Amino acid sequence: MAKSTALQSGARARLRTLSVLVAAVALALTACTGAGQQAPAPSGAPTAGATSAAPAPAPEETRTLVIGATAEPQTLDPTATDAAAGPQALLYNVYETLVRLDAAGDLKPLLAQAWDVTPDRLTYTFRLNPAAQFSDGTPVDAEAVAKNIERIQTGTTAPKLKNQMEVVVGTEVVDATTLDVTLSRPSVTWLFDMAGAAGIVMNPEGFDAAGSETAGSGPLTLDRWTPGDSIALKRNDAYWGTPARFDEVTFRYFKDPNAMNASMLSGQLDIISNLQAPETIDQFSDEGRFTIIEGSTEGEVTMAINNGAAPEGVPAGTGNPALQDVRVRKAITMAIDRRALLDTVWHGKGTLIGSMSVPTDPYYEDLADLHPYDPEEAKRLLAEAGHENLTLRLRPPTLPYATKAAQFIASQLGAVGITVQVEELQFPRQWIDTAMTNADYDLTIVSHVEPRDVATYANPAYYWRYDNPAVQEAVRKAGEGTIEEYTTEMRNAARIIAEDAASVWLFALPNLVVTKEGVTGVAENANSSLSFDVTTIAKA
Amino acid sequence: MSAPASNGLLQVRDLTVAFGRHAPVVRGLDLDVAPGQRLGIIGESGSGKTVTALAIMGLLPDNARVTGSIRLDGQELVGLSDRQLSRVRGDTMSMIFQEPMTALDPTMTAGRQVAEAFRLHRDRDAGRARSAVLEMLGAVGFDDPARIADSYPHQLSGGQRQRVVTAMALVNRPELVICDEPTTALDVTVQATVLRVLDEVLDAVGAGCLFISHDLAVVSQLCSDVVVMLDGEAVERGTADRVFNEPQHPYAAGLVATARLDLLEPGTRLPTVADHVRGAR
Amino acid sequence: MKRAELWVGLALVTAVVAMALVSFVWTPFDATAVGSGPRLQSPGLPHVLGTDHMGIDIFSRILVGARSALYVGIIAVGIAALVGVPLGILAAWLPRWGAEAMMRATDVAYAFPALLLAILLAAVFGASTETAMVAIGIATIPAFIRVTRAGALSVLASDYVLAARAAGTPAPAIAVRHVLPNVAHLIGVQASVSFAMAILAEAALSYLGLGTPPTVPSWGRMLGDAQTYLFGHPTQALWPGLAIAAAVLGFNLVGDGLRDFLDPKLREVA
Amino acid sequence: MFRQLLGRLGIFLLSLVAASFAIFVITQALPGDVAAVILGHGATPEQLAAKRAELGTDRPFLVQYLEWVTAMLGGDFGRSWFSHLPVTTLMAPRLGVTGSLVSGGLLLAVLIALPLGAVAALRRRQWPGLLTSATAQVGMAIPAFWAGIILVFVFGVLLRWLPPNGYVPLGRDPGRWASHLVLPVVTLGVIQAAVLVRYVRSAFLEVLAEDYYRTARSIGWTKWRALSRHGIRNASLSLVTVLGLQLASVIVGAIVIERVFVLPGLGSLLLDAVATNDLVVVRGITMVLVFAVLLINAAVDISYVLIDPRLRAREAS
Repeated sequence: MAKSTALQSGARARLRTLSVLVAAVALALTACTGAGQQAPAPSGAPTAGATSAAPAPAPEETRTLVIGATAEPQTLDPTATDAAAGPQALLYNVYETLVRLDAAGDLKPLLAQAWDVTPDRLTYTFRLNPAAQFSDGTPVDAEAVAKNIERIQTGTTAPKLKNQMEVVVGTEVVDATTLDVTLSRPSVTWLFDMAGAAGIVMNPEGFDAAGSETAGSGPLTLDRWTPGDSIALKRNDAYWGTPARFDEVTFRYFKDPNAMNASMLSGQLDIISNLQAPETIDQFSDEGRFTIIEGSTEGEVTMAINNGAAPEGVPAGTGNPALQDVRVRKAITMAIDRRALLDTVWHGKGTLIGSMSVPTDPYYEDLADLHPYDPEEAKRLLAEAGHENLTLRLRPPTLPYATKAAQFIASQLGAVGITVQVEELQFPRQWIDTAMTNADYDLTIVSHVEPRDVATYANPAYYWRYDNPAVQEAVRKAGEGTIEEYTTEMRNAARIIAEDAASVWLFALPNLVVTKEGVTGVAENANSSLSFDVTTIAKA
Repeated sequence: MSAPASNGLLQVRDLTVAFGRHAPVVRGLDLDVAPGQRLGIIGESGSGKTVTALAIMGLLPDNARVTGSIRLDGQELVGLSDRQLSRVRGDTMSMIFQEPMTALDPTMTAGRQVAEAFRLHRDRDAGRARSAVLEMLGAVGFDDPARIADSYPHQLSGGQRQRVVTAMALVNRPELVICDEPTTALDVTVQATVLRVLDEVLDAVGAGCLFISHDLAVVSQLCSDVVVMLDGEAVERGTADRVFNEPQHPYAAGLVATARLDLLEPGTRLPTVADHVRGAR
Repeated sequence: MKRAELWVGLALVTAVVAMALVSFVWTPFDATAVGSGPRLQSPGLPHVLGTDHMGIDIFSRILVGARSALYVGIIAVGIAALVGVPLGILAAWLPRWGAEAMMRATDVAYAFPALLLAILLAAVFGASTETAMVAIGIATIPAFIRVTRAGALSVLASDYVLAARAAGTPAPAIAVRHVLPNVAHLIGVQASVSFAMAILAEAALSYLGLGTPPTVPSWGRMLGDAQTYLFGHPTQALWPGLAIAAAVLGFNLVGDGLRDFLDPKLREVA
Repeated sequence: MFRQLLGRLGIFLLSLVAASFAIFVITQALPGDVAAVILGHGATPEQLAAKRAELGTDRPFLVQYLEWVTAMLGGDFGRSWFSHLPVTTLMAPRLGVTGSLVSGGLLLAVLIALPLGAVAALRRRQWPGLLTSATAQVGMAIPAFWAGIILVFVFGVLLRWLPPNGYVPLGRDPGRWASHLVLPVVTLGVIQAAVLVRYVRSAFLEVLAEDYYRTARSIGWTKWRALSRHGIRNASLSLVTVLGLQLASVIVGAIVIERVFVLPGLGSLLLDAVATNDLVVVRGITMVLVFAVLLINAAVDISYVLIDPRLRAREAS
């Protein structure tokens, strides 16, 4: 099997081989607090959420919102790369999609008023909102949507989005507001993907200049982009829906979380979209000035174990053979006090998990205590497996949380008799090359922020090098089944890998949002659309 | 030894100068210069001549400790601040230095540097300063003062520079000019010119002069009175003729002997000052 | 005054070296083991300077950090001296045009300060202590070339070297026997100053995430980490900052003091 | 004089060639396949080959170097591997930021260092001079980023007098532009001033020992005014040299300061490009920074001629 074939099969199973790449550009990318339609209003706030009408702005006063974010887009075209930064600022705010994800993770109409799917689940019919128009006044018609789908498939767009759109075999413009989309096989996730960057409907006039100008249909348009500093959006006065509550919305970018905190503390920011240094959260404990929102993300901080599978067409990998023994993997899991690790690495914020699944997943099952912290049992398992003197290479990327966790884990594995050599790999290049491509590692730590990425365990070529036909079967069935089948099979897959201790799932990343007093309507959870949706936000 | 005059232009009493924690290099020195009088100080290098001159000018480094009294026109100079002294320097008293090659700022034209002295004390107006400068440059013997004024120091010869320095010192017609070996660094031929110019200009201005040299011949040519210094003390003083012809102190006698080689009989060993001083110390 | 400079400098440098040496045989707590105490403790007992965000004893980490600082300095200065000194002597020996070419080349090299070169190398080869040290070392070579050449030129012009040359002593022998001992003090001064610079550069690189990896106790890294806790725990940033400042000050003072002590005629501007 | 200037220009051009070659060699030494890095995990061999052809990395080294240089001469620094935007487009808006910071920092450093250097020289045996020298020594030992962080903490967060970070373009709001630059410029300027004070001091000490300084005092200048009138002119020769050499470290200091104060300058672009391994951008920025340093140093050499009439005359003859 050639590498490319392996990847295609991966794509079919909705594997996102690039997910880690995205994930790791440090938790940076988790700075994508969600697209909630109606986030729970902070206590005591009189107006919140989309349902309450926007207060009419005073005529002279400029209403502004400044949001601190971490990862900056390299380009204004959110479809050009798979980085989360583009969708974070632009999706739903400047660019709209046929359907959108709300805070609960459910699909809601946006450009499409309604949609049907044929019983064989192969053809979707979307009915567009006739009022919808781009910022230059051109209507958003079926023709434009079709061109956008074609652009994702054939244009210079991110491979990840191409993979998501790969299942589409044809589009048909029925009339100006009706579009049929035909899939090659049933897919539960395609419509969800259409709520993200892949589904962006861009004004076809703007395709060529998409990297430096925006051409969307959303309530905001680009005011100016200052690379290295900020993206400023302004109200789209021609917006077809409920107008934006702000005249100016600015996303300011900070490489250094401390700089972002300083900016927030000095009153320059209204919102920290996702606090990157959770240990600094106490700085915002002044309730008169700040509100802290603790939600969840799709990110799992995972210590990958090289399970040693060597499918054809990928580099053989150098995993320690001892790790192919489930007892050793269980021992490693049980030797780590994940609660203490969470306290040290992420200030105790976040959720302990036991498999590649986060509490907001529809198929989530709490497996955090499946292999509880028990160093004695770990020692016993190691002895039983005959590996009392194991030496393992822990090769974390040079990312703060990973190196911190590595220090911690090295110390704890040492306590059960496993000698750990910590060798850092420069991120991203060296890590991707060494750990991800060549599986040249025993243990490594990285955060996986892609949604529903349990499916990666169905790909033996993925850097887990985990080859289990039962998981592969479950994931395949999930992808092609109904919603119910999907939920059941994914839960099943997550359970199998957990029992197999295929990796050590350290914790689920929290979504920590800090807002200035008076700012309401910020979604609690980050979801897979990656958008930081400002349409629901209000400021007193 | 003649008693110091009571009211002159310059009156130095019991001047003692020491550097840091070292022994004093000038000890209990008394000097008097009457208006228009030219007093020569002779002594070998290290005898405290230059230190004395700098002490009068107030140009000694920070770590120098000066005690005693220096009065110029009755005004006590010891203990004055740098700012107060600066009003006197270049105006009522000025100084001509030993090294013409380095005494001028290489980055400014000669004329501008002379003009600076004029404008500091006389008249800020650039045009009037210029004419004063040209006049003074003419007085020190330049045929083409304008060209000299617009030249940079490196474009001038040593003798020319020394005359520029002389012009700087005299442009404000000071009452006292201190000359610190002004010709030592020059060629013998040039020396004569510079000395002649100095003589003329001092006369023209009517300034008193403290002329420091190790060269008795030069001093006797220019000065009416002489003080001989040795190891920071005045060992002999009197008119130039008297000291030259009848030196009393062995050291002074030595100086005269070394200066009067024309009196030496052929074939005898060249005398040194040490020959004369050995017994005196 | 100058003597005082030298003594203060020597005292600071000795303290840093002593800290590094002591850390090999004894630290109050394990400087790398996570959780050797509660996290973010204020100074007190048993953690004299408190504990950091990982619960590691700061005093122990400062002690071990002295090793990193010296390590970076020694390697960087070592590279610079090993390459720069022979080149400097060579430059003094070369005919005019050769020396001119060489000095022009060092001018170009001056356009690549240590930090820029380190960033460039980190971009290509990945960030690590080694990359940082090599970059700082390479960037410091020109300084050693200049200093050595200046010293060597005067030695080569001296009578005894002329005599040795006239007697047919081979050039390498002259270089080792006459030139090297006579420029040693210049190199010592330069080494001391470069050492200080290397420590500062390493700290800045660690702050930028391009230097020492987090697992290795390093003052620069500690300072960068402490920034996060400045609000609630300002002393976290105090200790490593003081340690860096003291070490840099020490080496700079030793350099200056040495220069004045060995050769009062040497000016600060070459 | 023209021959001298031409010679200087020739040296400048040769330096540029040498520097560009060095930068190219280093950035070309990337271990592994550039195309694979750009495309990331999961690229097909065909995609890789196409990318290599597009980048030209399949051609001989020297050909690539010459093409890079030729393109640069035409104002083309290549395109970012990841954002596909021209490097010049990325750099253009940032030049002003770094320019403001560097020139502001250098100016402040000179403004601080000249008087303090004069104090340290004129009062070198009294406590003001000793204190100045000692403060400069301590200032040199403080990491700039640490000083910056503390300034942010005190003036941005605790007192909230000044914005702790960020940037507003001059054209947009001059007042806010200035307020955002205060802390970074102060950080950069003060730390550089500490280094500079020592040079100013020794340059002034040399002047104090000069005869013309004594002459100036003898005509009635006070110590201070003699120094400011004759000292700065003469010390400026060595000071300009020092400033030229110092410029490189100011620019490098600016890189760190830009990170501390979140300024969208060339330095932060460089660090971002390093983080993503975007070597085309890294190469372009490094070249621009090194070009600036070499250019300034060439200008310094030429300015000698203008400052020192002796050189001017020597070259005229």
